[in-house]
Amino acid sequence: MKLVYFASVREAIGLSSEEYDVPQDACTVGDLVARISARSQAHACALQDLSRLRFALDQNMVAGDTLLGTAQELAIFPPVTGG
Amino acid sequence: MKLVYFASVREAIGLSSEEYDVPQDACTVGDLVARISARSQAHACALQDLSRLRFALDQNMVAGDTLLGTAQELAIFPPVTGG
Amino acid sequence: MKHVRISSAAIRPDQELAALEGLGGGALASFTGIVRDDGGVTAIELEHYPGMTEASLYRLIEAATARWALLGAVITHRVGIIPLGAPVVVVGAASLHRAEALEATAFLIDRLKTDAPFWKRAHYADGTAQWVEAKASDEVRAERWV
Amino acid sequence: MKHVRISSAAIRPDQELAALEGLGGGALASFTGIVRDDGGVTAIELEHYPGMTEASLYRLIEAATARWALLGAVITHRVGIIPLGAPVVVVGAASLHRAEALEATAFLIDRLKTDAPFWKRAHYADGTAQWVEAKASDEVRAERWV
Repeated sequence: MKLVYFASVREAIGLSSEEYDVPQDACTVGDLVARISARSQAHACALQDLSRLRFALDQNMVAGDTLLGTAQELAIFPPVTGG
Repeated sequence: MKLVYFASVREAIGLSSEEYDVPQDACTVGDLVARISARSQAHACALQDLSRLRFALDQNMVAGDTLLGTAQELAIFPPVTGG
Repeated sequence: MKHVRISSAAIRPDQELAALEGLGGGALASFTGIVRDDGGVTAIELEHYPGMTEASLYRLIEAATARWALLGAVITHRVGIIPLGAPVVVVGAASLHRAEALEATAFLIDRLKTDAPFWKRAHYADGTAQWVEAKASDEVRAERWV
Repeated sequence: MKHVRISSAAIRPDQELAALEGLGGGALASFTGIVRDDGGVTAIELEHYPGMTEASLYRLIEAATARWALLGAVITHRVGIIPLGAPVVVVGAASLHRAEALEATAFLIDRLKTDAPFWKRAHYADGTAQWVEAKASDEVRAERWV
């Protein structure tokens, strides 16, 4: 799966995107984010406060308990601040 | 007093404005309009339906029961339709 | 900044609103009323009450400024013969944040419709013309702001 | 007419809204968001999620069109570095009568603030920069439209 990061999450991880093999037992977005947190110290710092993270699965905003299904892309970012 | 007419009232009376000596016993805008109606057939036609008339006394919108006081100018017109 | 203008020449919304962009606010809302083809209308003709018109529009801006934290507001209204598709009125408001500018803009155009001494006559393709009737729905919308 | 545009160059509200004037409606409402000097800000920097951004803005226009009788709506958002006083976003809606255009404009900007994947970083005179925090008040305003 392609992981994409924006804004403060991108900065903290130090990457705009990366490829990641989804573990078999990661069913929801929240499961996957927990696994990604374990990748490095930077990942752990960027993803530690779930309440301040938002997610998009194949470019649709979703909640943390959404099933991954066959999605190809997960985006992780802080609350949006456009306009 | 200066009487000024606008839109359909102006057209029906055939005048934009005219001078009028206010009778002593005309206390309110409504009183005055009733007197003006008696000036001609055209005035009577223009002013017959009070519910479709609006008034401004010295350029402030007022109701028919407003006292004339020392006002210098009465405007009579249909409901406004700007914008 | 509080600005009222009556124009017998064509008006351009961007020019009327330009001064509102530079007031340091983050929000600029506006409304433009345009002559539309309502059952064969080719033009409308706007009559007004010089003097009272400007004063009543200025009072609306004063009322909006008293009610919302605005950095500025503008009302420009065209009079005379106005062709199909041309702007009749431009209303705008600037504020630090968006809620105030959006609300004030709706207030200004709603109240202008019931409070300002303008009268509209529609001209039709067959050469006839007819005074436009006031709409009860305009009264209802204006009442929201009382 | 439904039009969404992301621009890395300066945007001019009048140009973004021009197409809405000619749709035959009597009403055009718009909102422009401008970079304001919020505690020494010299510029803001807008990051976005290409692809999702355009799709989410288009969905907002679709939602507005389903809810109100609109003749057209436009959203243009600038990205990249945007200097103080420059427009960041322009939202506009055209309709036959004013209520629809006014309501839809407020809806579009309110929902854009909470639904569209943009992130803002403020740049200050001392050379520092900081991500802008989302505002709880934006959530409250967006909830009005649910």
